[in-house]
Amino acid sequence: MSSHRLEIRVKPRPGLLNPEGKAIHHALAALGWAAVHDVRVGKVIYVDMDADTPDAALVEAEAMCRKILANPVTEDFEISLVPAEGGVPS
Amino acid sequence: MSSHRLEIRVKPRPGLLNPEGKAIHHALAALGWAAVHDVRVGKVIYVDMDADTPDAALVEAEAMCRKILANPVTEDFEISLVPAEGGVPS
Amino acid sequence: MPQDLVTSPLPRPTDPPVTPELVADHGLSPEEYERVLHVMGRELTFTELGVFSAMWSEHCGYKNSRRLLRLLPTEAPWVIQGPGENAGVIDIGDGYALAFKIESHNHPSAVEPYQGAATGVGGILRDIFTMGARPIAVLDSLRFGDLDSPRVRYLFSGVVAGVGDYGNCVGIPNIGGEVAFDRGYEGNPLVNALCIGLMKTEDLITASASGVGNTLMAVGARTGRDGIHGATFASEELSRDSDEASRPQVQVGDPFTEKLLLEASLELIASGAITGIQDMGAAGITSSASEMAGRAGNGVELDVALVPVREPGMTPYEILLSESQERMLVVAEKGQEDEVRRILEKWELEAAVIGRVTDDGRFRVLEGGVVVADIPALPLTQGCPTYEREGVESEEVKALRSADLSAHATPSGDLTELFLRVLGSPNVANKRWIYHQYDTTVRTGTAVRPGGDAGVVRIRGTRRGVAATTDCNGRFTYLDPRRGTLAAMAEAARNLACAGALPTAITNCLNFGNPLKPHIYYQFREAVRAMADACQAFETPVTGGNVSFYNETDGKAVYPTPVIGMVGVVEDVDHITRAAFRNPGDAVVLLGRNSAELGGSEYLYVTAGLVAGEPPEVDLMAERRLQQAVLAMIQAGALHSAHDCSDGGLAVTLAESALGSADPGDASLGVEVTLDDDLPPVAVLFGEAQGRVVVSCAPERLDEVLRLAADHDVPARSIGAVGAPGGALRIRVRGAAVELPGERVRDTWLQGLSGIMDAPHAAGA
Amino acid sequence: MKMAVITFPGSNCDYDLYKAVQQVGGEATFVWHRQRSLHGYDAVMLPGGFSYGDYLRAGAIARLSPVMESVVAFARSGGPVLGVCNGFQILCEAGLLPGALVRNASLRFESRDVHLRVERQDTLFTSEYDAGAVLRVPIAHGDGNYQADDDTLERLEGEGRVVFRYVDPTGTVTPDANPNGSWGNIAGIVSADGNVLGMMPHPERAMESLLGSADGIGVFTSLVKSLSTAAV
Ligand SMILES: Nc1ncnc2c1ncn2[C@@H]1O[C@H](COP(=O)(O)OP(=O)(O)O)[C@@H](O)[C@H]1O
Ligand SMILES: [Mg+2]
Repeated sequence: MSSHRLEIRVKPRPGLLNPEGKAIHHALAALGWAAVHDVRVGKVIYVDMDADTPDAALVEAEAMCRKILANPVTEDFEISLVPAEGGVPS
Repeated sequence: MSSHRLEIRVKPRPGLLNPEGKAIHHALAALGWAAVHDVRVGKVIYVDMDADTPDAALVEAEAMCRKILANPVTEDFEISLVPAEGGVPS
Repeated sequence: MPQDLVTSPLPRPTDPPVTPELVADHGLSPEEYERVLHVMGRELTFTELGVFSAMWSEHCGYKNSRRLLRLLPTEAPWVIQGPGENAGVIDIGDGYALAFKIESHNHPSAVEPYQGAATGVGGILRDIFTMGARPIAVLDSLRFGDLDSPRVRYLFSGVVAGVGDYGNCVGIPNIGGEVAFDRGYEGNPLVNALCIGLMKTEDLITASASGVGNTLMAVGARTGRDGIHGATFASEELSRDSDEASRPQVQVGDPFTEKLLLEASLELIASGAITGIQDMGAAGITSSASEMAGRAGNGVELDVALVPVREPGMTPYEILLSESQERMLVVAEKGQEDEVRRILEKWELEAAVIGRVTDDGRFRVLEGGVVVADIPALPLTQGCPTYEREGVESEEVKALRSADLSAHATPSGDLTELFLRVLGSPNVANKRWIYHQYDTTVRTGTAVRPGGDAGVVRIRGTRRGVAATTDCNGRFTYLDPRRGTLAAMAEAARNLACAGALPTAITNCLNFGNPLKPHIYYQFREAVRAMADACQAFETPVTGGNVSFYNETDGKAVYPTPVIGMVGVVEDVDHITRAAFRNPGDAVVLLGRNSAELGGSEYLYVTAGLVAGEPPEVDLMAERRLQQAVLAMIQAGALHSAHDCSDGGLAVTLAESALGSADPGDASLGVEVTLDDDLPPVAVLFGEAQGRVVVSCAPERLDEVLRLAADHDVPARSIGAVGAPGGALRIRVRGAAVELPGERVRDTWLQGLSGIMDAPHAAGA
Repeated sequence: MKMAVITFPGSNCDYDLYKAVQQVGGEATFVWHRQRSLHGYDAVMLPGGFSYGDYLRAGAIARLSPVMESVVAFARSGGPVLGVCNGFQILCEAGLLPGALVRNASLRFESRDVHLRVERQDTLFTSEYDAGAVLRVPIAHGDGNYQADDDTLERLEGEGRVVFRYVDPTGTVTPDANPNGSWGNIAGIVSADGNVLGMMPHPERAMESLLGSADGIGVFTSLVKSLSTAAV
């Protein structure tokens, strides 16, 4: 049993309006970043958990996404394992 | 000049309260995920932009983070280039 | 473009052929399609089929409701705008008019509760500000299954967050609403939102495309692929796999853009640069453009290639039927296009010329100059066939209604314990878990916040206020649609009177199952007839509303739920009266008469899981006298509080008045009353007899209160007195009593809903 | 007494602030966020609402508005600046006040009356209150949870820059009285020079007993009074 850090990126589904991305896009343009042509915003969730293997942790993370972390109607998700050191959780 | 997709992860600084992370941690525990020992939540921002080179895009993204995308008092950020195909922005 | 050249558009290369199957998929019956062909005089293109199917859907075309709705009274001297516009408008005096309307967003909320509810609020706000009125308050009327289901808790919390976040961001205070939890709504939540807006009488603008040669402009957000065919979707039942199948139909709301659009629209209207404006709501550009043309008796021509889109490659079909939020269609005075652009630009929004008003009565759509649809506007907007269906009462309901409840009149346990169960039921308990998520004080007009009988907003610069409430007891309407609807009307009017307002007009949201089923149509017909009668009796005309059919999951319909949204005028803010007792020692007076009616009560649901019996009888004339009596007492300055008796019965009403807001800093008071009716104690305490109000007054005004009641022929009697801060609740009934320390009453009431929603297990989908 | 009420896209308490200023005899003017000059104003107010929809972070986009350079300059030259709710968030993002306002601990929007204790009576904004007075004022926010690093918090407390704290009706700081999880029940703070006040509760919504409370008036009468004394 060891600790693993999962990085879960929860992203708005393509085609759905992403008002936050739109507002940021607008703001970047106002600041002079004319080269930006699209912005979309989602959530990133870092989960630190104990599991026997990295694969077991990934399986759990996927279950968490389906159960609670992502909204299947409006969001997609991606999961990666990331190093825990110097990382985020405190 | 070609288009690049940047994935920017804006993460709460270690040590600062992260109410979303705390709430998710609680919810996961209530759902039986006792092995989780920490959760922190930030934002992931996908920026599609034109730039001469991938490096030039990365430089711009860093400037965006410093100017607006991250709050230096409470957040850190990380930037990666990701493939645009099948990705998020529509 | 000369008309004779363009009557028969060629199909676009990528369009599917219009086959009978495709027609059926679009929700048009073979007979209806025959009618379409007759109107058109030729075959349709795919784009035209999409347009017809949206406009002739139940949602836009009112196929199965229109005939009955004609029964509703819509006129009165104070009605400025009756049904048919974006919202109704009434004159409220002092040069002001009030626009108000209620809308459902049931199906979208069942699929994605947060966005469904949020966009529901967004839509109703647009209906108000496109009349030229500034939204001043929102109310929300919600129904869900029982809270022991995790899915229901997920829907409930998502809906409340969605209603809240949207209105909060735009900055419109929520002043009330209602919520009910009952297995009758399992799988099919009802989410109805009401908005009221204020304007100077002369600022009224209507949604019509007048002035041939004027310019059509698309304003606000861009058009995306979201919510295509929402109108048809809203006209179908949910099936088990709707969650999966409906994904592309989820619309995401952007309240920030809405706020800008609100300001820009009001500025546009004030500028005189436009002659008409309409929200692109259900069926998007199609309905807004064709309806505006239809109302003016004109035609419109627009080019989809000019519509600003969010995604490349959108077809005319998609652009015409998209229900992307926060968009408007504006008719600009010819030559004023730049003025429109200037105003929109100030608010950081887009405006694009997409077409013009024509004189040929046609709804004509081009794609880069090539005609893709050419339809006569009037048959499209007005020609949808309407039906009167067969209506037969369900035997099952008849049986439930005639159930023998006599055994329940004998308490199944200690009365005090039973009282706590009723008081702590989520249907009765304090609703702060909901309205603490809603901004209730923004705009500094809210005189009575959610938590009382009706919300009240004062009108700055005058002595006046407006009050609003939403009401419907779905169990009553299920057991007897006629009585239930009368009760909903009566409760709404009582709520307003208790707040110090004269009931003035209504809007309604008729939530029913599939009208093709005779027992559903029966419910609908009886409800509409009853509403018409009550509107006559109360002199509260109908100025608009909304019909939501097909609220069914796997063949099971929700309770028929005709929600009444009623508004009233407060002559003088000094008349504003609240439900909470004010002074220890005040006399407590019961207006109206107790009865032995337990049918459809919360008591039966809580103690026996029953929805059965005859719902309480409603005497419209007695209700009217009661409302007038309460208003007379209030206007005489005789009352310290007035609270309508409804869910949970008299014991709950007394407890609520005693508890008051239960906010920190507001003392709850005790109450001690004796009810000596010759009736079963259970019925006196928990029966939900109509026509009752509990008022309190200074002891020296008691005689006057009783006299005013007698003058109005309203039964009245002093039943006890208000107790000390933190004092006990004591209700004596013939040899028995409910007796509790104030603290216990308060905790039970405060925890009934919050306790469930804040428990750790409440998380999850 | 000329007060600029800055309006950003998405501000929705601008009108309420405007009316509050008028009620105490001040002269209020709306200033659109694209305007650059604040010349001629005696005080500047940043209203509540959802500037730019609160997208990204509350106040993050608004602080880059053209007018904000002038607001910063106005504040640095000692001019009184009041930020309420979203205005407080913008002031923090702009660096005129330390710390940040993060999601409420409940993760829900919190709208209700709270009680505030006046911790400092010797500021431009509170001179008309008694020290220790307990006020009843509405809150309505989703991101009002005041957080800062330990050094900053120590400095704020050490320098007495906490002006309002959430308390119970008796004036006691309790966890239950804290509606959003703010560190130390902090509801409002001033800048080191004392001329910039940021607060989450809405004093401009507590100006009339008809609407529930008139306890917020003191913030505006204090400001008007200190400006008129300064002008003499
Ligand atoms: N969904 C809601 N939104 C806002 N306020 C609500 C909501 N549900 C209930 N309330 C408030 O709580 C009070 C009590 O609710 P309820 O018992 O349903 O009303 P009633 O007194 O009409 O029976 C209502 O007057 C209303 O102001
Ligand atoms: Mg009630």
